[in-house]
Amino acid sequence: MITFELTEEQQLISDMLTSFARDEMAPKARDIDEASEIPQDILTAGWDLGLVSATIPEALGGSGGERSPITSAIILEKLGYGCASIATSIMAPSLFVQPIVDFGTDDQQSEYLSLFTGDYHAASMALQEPHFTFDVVDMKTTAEKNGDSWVINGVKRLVPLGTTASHFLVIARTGKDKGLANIDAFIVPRDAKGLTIENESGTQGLKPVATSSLTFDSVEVPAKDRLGGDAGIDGRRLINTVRLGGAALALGVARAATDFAIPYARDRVAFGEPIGKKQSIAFMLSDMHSDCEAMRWMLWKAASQLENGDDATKATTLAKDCINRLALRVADNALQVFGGHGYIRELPLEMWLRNARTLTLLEGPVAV
Amino acid sequence: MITFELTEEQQLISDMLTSFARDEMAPKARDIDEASEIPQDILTAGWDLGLVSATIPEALGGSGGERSPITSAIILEKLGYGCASIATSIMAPSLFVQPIVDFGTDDQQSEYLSLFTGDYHAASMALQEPHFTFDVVDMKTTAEKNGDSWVINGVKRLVPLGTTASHFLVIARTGKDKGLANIDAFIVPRDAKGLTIENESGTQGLKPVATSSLTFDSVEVPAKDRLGGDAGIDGRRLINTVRLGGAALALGVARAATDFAIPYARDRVAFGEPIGKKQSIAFMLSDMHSDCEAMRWMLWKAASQLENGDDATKATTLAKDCINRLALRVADNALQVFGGHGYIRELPLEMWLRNARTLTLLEGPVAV
Amino acid sequence: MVDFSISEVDNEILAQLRAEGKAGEKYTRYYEDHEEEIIPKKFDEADDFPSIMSLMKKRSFDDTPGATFQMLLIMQRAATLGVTLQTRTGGLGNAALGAAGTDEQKKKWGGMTLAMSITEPGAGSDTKAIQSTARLDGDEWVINGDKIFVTTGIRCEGVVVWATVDKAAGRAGIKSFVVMKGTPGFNIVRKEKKLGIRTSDTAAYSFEECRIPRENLLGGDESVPKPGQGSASYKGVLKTFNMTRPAVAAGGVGKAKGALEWCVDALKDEGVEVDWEASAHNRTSAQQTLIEMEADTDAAALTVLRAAWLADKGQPNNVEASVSKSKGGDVCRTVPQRAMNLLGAMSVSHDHLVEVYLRDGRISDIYEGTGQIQRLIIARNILGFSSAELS
Amino acid sequence: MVDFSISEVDNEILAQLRAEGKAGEKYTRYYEDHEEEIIPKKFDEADDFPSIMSLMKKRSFDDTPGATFQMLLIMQRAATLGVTLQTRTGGLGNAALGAAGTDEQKKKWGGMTLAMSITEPGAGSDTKAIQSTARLDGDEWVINGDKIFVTTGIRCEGVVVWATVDKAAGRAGIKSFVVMKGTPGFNIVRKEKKLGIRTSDTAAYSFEECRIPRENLLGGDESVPKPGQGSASYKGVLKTFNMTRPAVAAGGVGKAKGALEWCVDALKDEGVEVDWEASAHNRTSAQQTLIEMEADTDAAALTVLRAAWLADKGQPNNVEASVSKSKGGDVCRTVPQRAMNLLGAMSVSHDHLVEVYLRDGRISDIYEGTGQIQRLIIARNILGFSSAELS
Repeated sequence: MITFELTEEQQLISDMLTSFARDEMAPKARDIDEASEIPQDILTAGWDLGLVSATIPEALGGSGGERSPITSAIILEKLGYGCASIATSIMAPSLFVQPIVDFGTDDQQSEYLSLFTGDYHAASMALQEPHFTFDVVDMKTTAEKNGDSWVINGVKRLVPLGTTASHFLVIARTGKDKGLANIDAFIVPRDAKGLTIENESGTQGLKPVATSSLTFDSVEVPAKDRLGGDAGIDGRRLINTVRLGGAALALGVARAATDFAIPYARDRVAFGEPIGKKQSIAFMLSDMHSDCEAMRWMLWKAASQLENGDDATKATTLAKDCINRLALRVADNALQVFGGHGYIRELPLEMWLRNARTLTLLEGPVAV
Repeated sequence: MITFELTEEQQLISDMLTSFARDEMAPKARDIDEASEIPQDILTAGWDLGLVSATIPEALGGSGGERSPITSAIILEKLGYGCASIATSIMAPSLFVQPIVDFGTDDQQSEYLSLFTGDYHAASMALQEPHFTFDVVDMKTTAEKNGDSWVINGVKRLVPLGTTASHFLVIARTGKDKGLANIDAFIVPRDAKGLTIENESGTQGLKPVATSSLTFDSVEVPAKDRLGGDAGIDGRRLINTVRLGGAALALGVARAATDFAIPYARDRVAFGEPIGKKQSIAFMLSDMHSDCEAMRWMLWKAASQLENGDDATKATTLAKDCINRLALRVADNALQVFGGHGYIRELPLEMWLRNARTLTLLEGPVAV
Repeated sequence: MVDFSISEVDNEILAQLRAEGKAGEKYTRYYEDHEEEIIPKKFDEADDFPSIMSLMKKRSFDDTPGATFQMLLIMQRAATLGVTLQTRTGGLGNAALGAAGTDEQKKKWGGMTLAMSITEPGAGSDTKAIQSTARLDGDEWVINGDKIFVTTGIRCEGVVVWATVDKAAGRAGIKSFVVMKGTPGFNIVRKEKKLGIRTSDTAAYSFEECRIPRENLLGGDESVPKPGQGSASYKGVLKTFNMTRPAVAAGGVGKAKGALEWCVDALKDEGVEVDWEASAHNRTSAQQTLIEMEADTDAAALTVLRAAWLADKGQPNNVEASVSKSKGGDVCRTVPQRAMNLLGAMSVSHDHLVEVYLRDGRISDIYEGTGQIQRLIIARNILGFSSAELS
Repeated sequence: MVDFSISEVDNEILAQLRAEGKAGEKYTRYYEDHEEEIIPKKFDEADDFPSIMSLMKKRSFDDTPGATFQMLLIMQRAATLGVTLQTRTGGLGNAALGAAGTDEQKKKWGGMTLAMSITEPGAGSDTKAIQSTARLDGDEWVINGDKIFVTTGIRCEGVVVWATVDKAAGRAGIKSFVVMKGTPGFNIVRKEKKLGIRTSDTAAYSFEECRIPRENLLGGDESVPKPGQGSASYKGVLKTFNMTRPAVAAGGVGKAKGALEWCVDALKDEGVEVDWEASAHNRTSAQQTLIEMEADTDAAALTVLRAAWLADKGQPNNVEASVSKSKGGDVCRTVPQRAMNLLGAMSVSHDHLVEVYLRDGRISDIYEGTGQIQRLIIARNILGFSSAELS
C-alpha cells in the first residue's frame, strides 16, 4: 500500500537529527570546510549518536536495530543538511559496515563489526577508478582466485577516509561479465602486502574529507575475506545502497541551501523591497522547494524497494538521475539568490554548490 | 571576417517579405489552418514573388540570381513568420529546384528547371521513411544500378505536396555504406511505373500541407535522371540545405509567436496590472526574445559556411540542435503567456506550437 | 512504514482501467476530427468491462488510502488516449455541490451533471476580478455576466456559477449559484475549438438578467457573510482546490506516463530499449532520455500522491497540492515533447496517436491555475508573504 | 555579406593567446590554494610570447572589426585556466576614466591601474540605492561609505568610486570620484575569499571622511548637472556597460568553451568522440550531450559577437548586450556542470583543472548584473516598460 508514514522510531530519529544538524553541525560547517579539517569533538559527538553501530547485532556490541534503508535515507538527509563533510566522516564507515551486516558471513560479522561499537573507527570502501568514463558495471580492478586466496590488481581513487581507515571493502570484478550482478567485495586491511596508499590532492567538494588512492599490486586476500564467503554478495543491492547514500546526502545539501535562501529572500531589501517579492526570485525558491520534495520521494521510493527486499536497480537509477540533476540545480540557484554574496566564502552557498556538485558525481561516499 | 551585415539586396528582400508576411500571410494563417486548405490567391501571390525561380539561370527563364543559402535563410524565416503552411506550399518546390541548381547536369537543368519559371508548379523531395528511428544517414530505400537504369525500392513518407507534385527528388542509398556522403538523389515523375502514391491521414502541424506516402516497387529510373549524372551529388551539402530550410521556418514561427505575445503581455490586465509587469511573464518573454536571436545567428553561421563552400555538417548539426530545442520552447511558452486563451483555436498560439513541433522533427520541408 | 507498493486488487483495478482506456482508442482519431460531436453516453464496448465500483468493493482497509488511490486511477486513465466508453454522471460542479451545498440541495441536484463556471474573459486565474453579478430581487437572484472555459458546459444539465453579490466586498462577495439549462437569460454562446481534449466539451456562456430561485444560492442564505464576518465561504470554495489541483496534476502526469509508455513500446519494436544496468557512457542518447523522462514523470507522480495522501490523513496540503500541480504541469509539456523527439518525424502523423498526448497534456499546465499561479502559491507559503505582498 | 570566418592573422593571434593561457596553467593550482598571494607582475614564461600588440598591427581593415575581435580574444583567453603571465596595467576604473574623464584626468591617471568601486553591502545590482556620499568642502570632496566586491581592489593604485552628491536627486546625484591608494580615510577592510577567480583580487573598502581634491571628480565639475538638467552623466556611465556586459559575457562563454574543450579532449583519450554524421539514435548519451553543450556555447558566443558588432557599427546595442550577458550567464553555469557530468567523479579531483571552470565560470552570471537583471533590461525594452513600471 502507498503510504508516506514514518514509523514512530523514524520520527524520533528524524527529530533528534534535525536538532543535531541545526545546532551542532551547521554552525561549524563553514569553518570546517575552510580549515579542511574536522575537529575531534564534533566527530565524537556525531559518532556517539550510535548511527553506524545501530544495525550491528547486540551480541557484537551493537544496538541490534533493524536494517532499514528508509531509516538510513532519513538519517543521511538530515546529516547532509547539517554538513555533508562531517556527515561523510561519521558515516563513511557505513560503506564498510552495512555491506557486512547485509551480506557478511557469521565469521565476518564477528571479526569486523565489533570494531565499530566503541569509539570512532574509520573504515571505507574502495570503488572509484581513475578513468573519466569509469562506471561500476565496467570496472578494471580484478580479483582472481588463486588457490585459497584472491589476488587483487587495480587502482582505486577518491577513497573517503582513506588516510585513517583500518580496513577497506574493495570492489572488484571476479568474472569476465559486466553488470552489477558480477561484482564482488573483499575485506582488505590497510597494511595488506602489495597495497600502496597515497594521499590525494584534494577535491572540489567535501573538502575536509581526505581521500586516498589505493594501488593494488597483486594483493592477496584470503578466501574468508571475500564478502559473503563462497556465496558472495548481491552486487545490485550493494551498489544501490551506495548510490542512494550519496543521493540522500545531496538531498540534504539541497534542502539546507533552500532553507537558508528563503529567509534571506524574505529579509534582503533591493530596489526598495525584499528580493523575495520579485517573482523571479520567488519562483526560483518555489522550484527549489518543489525539487526537494520530489527528490525525497524518489529517494524513499527506491529505498522502500530495498526495504521490501526487491531489486531496486531501476528505482535507484531513476532516483539518482533525478537527484543528480535537481540537487545541483537547487544548490546553484540558491547561490544565485545571494548574488555576489553567494560567491564569497563567508556564507555557505558556494560550499553547498561544491558539495552538491561532488556528491552528485560520486558513488557513495556513504551507504543507506 | 566576422560580420552580420546583409547585402543591400538581402535587406531589400527582407523588407519586402516582412511586409508580405505581415500583410498577406499572417492575417490568413489561422483560417487556412482550420480549413486545412490554402486559397489559390495567396499561393499565386506568394509564387509570383519569384522566390523559387530566383536562382534558375536566365537562359531557362529564371532570374539568374546568385545561389545564396544566407538569402534563403532570410527568406524562409520571414515566410515562416507569416505562415509556415503557406511558406511550405510556396517553397517546398525548392526541395526539388535548389538541388538541381546546385548539382544538376546541364541537361537536367534545362529539362526540369523551366517548369518553375511560370505559374505555380509543385514538386517535392521524398526523404522521410516510415520507421521512428529513421535517420537520413541510415536509409532503407535503395537504388541499384541495372544496365542503363537505376532501380528504386523502398517507402517514403510525409512527402510535402505529394498530392500535386509533378516530380519528386527521391533520396536513396546507392552503396552499402552509411553516412551523408553516400546519398544519392533521383528525379522521378509522379507517373513512374511501380510508384504508388497515397494520400496520408494528416499531420499535427503544417495541417494544410497535404502529405503523401510513396511506395517504390522496382521503379526504374534512367541513368540520366540520377542527380548530377555520373558525378552524383555532395550528399552532405544537399542534406544540410534541407535541414537548415526547416530550421529557418521554425525560427520564423518562434519569432512570430514572440512578437504576438509581447503586446498581449503589455496590454492584458490581470490581478490589477498588465501581466507583462509580472517578472515570471516578463522573463519568459525576455528568454523568448534572446532565444530567437541565438537561433538566427546559429542558422546564419551554418548557412554562411554553405555560402563559403565549406562542409557545414557540424555547424548545421549544431544549428539544428539549437533550433529544435529553442523554437519548440519559445512556441510552447508563448502559448503559456496566453493561458487558456492560448489553448483555444481562435488565436494562433496553438497552431504555432503544432507547427514548431512539426518543423523541428522534419528534415525539410523546404531547402535554404 | 514508508511504502510505494500496490496491492493485487489495486493492480487489478488499474489494469482494467487501462484496458478500458485502450479499448476506447479506436474512436479517438474520429473525435479528434469531429470536435463538433458530443460522444455517446455509452459505446458498445462498455459492456465488456464490469463497473469499477464493483471492483472497488474488493479493496480492504489495508489498501492505499482513498484519495491517494484516486490519483492512481486518474493517472492510469489519462495514460491512455481512449474516449470514455461510458459517461458517468457528474461534473466539476458536482464536487462544489458536494462540498458547499445544503443537504436539501445535494438531494435535489446530486443526480444531475453540473458544470462549474468561474472564468471570465477578463478574469482567468484572478478570481477576485470576477465581474458577473448576482442581485437579490424578491425571492429571486438575477445573474448577469459572461463566462468562458466552462468544462462539460454543453452536455451538463446545470451549472454552478460564480458571481459577486457585493463588488465592494472583494472575494467575500463571491458566491456560487446553481443555474439549470433552459433558464431564460442563460445563453450558450459557443462551443470552443481547442488544441486538445476534444471530447471534453468547453462552453462560453452569457447570463442576461437570468433569474433563478433564491434557494439556488449554494450553501443557502447562510453562506452570505454578515458584515465583518470574513470570507469563510470563499475559503470553503478554495479549500476544494486542495484535491482538484492534485487531480488535475494527476491528469497531466498520466499524459506524460502515457506518452512515455507509447514511446518505450514503439522504440522497443525498433530495437531500442533501456538497459538499466548499463554504464552511463554505454547508453545511447535515446536510452538516457527515456530514463530522464521516466524520472521526471515518477517524481511528479510522487508529489501528486503525497498531496493526496496528506488529504487522506486529514493534514493540510495546500503547498503540496501546488507542488504537485507545478510538477505535473512541467511533465505534461516536456515528456510528450521529448517522446516525439525520440520518435522523430513520423510521430506527427495522424497514423499514430502519440501526438495527441502533447495536445491533450498541454492543458494541464493551464487549467486549475497555471504553473505560474502554483509557484506563486508555493512561494507565498514558504516565504510567509500574503497574496498582496507577493503577486 | 554575413560571414563568421576568421582570417589567418586573427587565428594566429588567437592561437598565441591560447598558448599563453595554457603556459600559465602550471601555476593555476598553486594560486587556487594560495589565494592570499598576489601573482607576480611577470612570470618567466612571459618572455616566450611576443606582445599581442605587435601581432595586432598585422591586422588589416578587412579583418573582423575591433570590438568584435576583442570578444574573441576574451573568449579565447578565458577558455584557458592559466594565470596571467604578464599583468598589464589597467582595471575597470581605467575604462570609466577613458569614457568619462577629462583630457587632463586621462593624462594624469591613464598610466595607473584603477579599480572600479560601485557595489555596497546594501546595494548590489540596485545602483540607485548607493549610500556612499561625497560632499564638497571647500576645494575638497569628502567621501564616506562602505564598498564591497572591488575587483583588483588590492593591487590597484587608485579607484573610481561611485558616491552620491545629492541623495534627493536619485540616480542623477551619483558621481564618480578618483581616490588614490594611501589617501587618509580610505581603508582596505579585507581581501575577499571566493569560490573561484582567485587570482583576481577582490577588496572591501571603507571611506571615512576621506578627503580628495575637487579635481578628482570624474569628468570635472561639468559633470554635476544643473537643477532640471537631467542625469546625462549617470547615463554616460551606464553607457559604458554596453561593452562591459558583452565583455563579461565573453568571459563566461570562454569558461564554457574551455570546459567543453577540456571535456572533449579527455573523453577522446578514453575513446569517446562525436561523430557529426551519426544518426541521432546511434549517438551515445555523452556524444549528444557534447553536441548540446557546443550548440549552447556557440549560440551564446554569437550573441556576444552580435552585441559587439553593433557597437563596432556605432549602432545601439543595449538589448543585445543584455541578451549576450543572459546567454553567457546560462552557459557559464550549465556547460561546466555538464562537462563534469560527463567526466564523472574524477573531475572533482584537484589532480585536474576542469573543476576550476565551474568555479571561475560561476561569477559570470553574477557580476555586471545577474542574469535576472539582464532579463529585466531585455523585458523592459521589448515591452516598452520603464524601470519603474517593470522592476
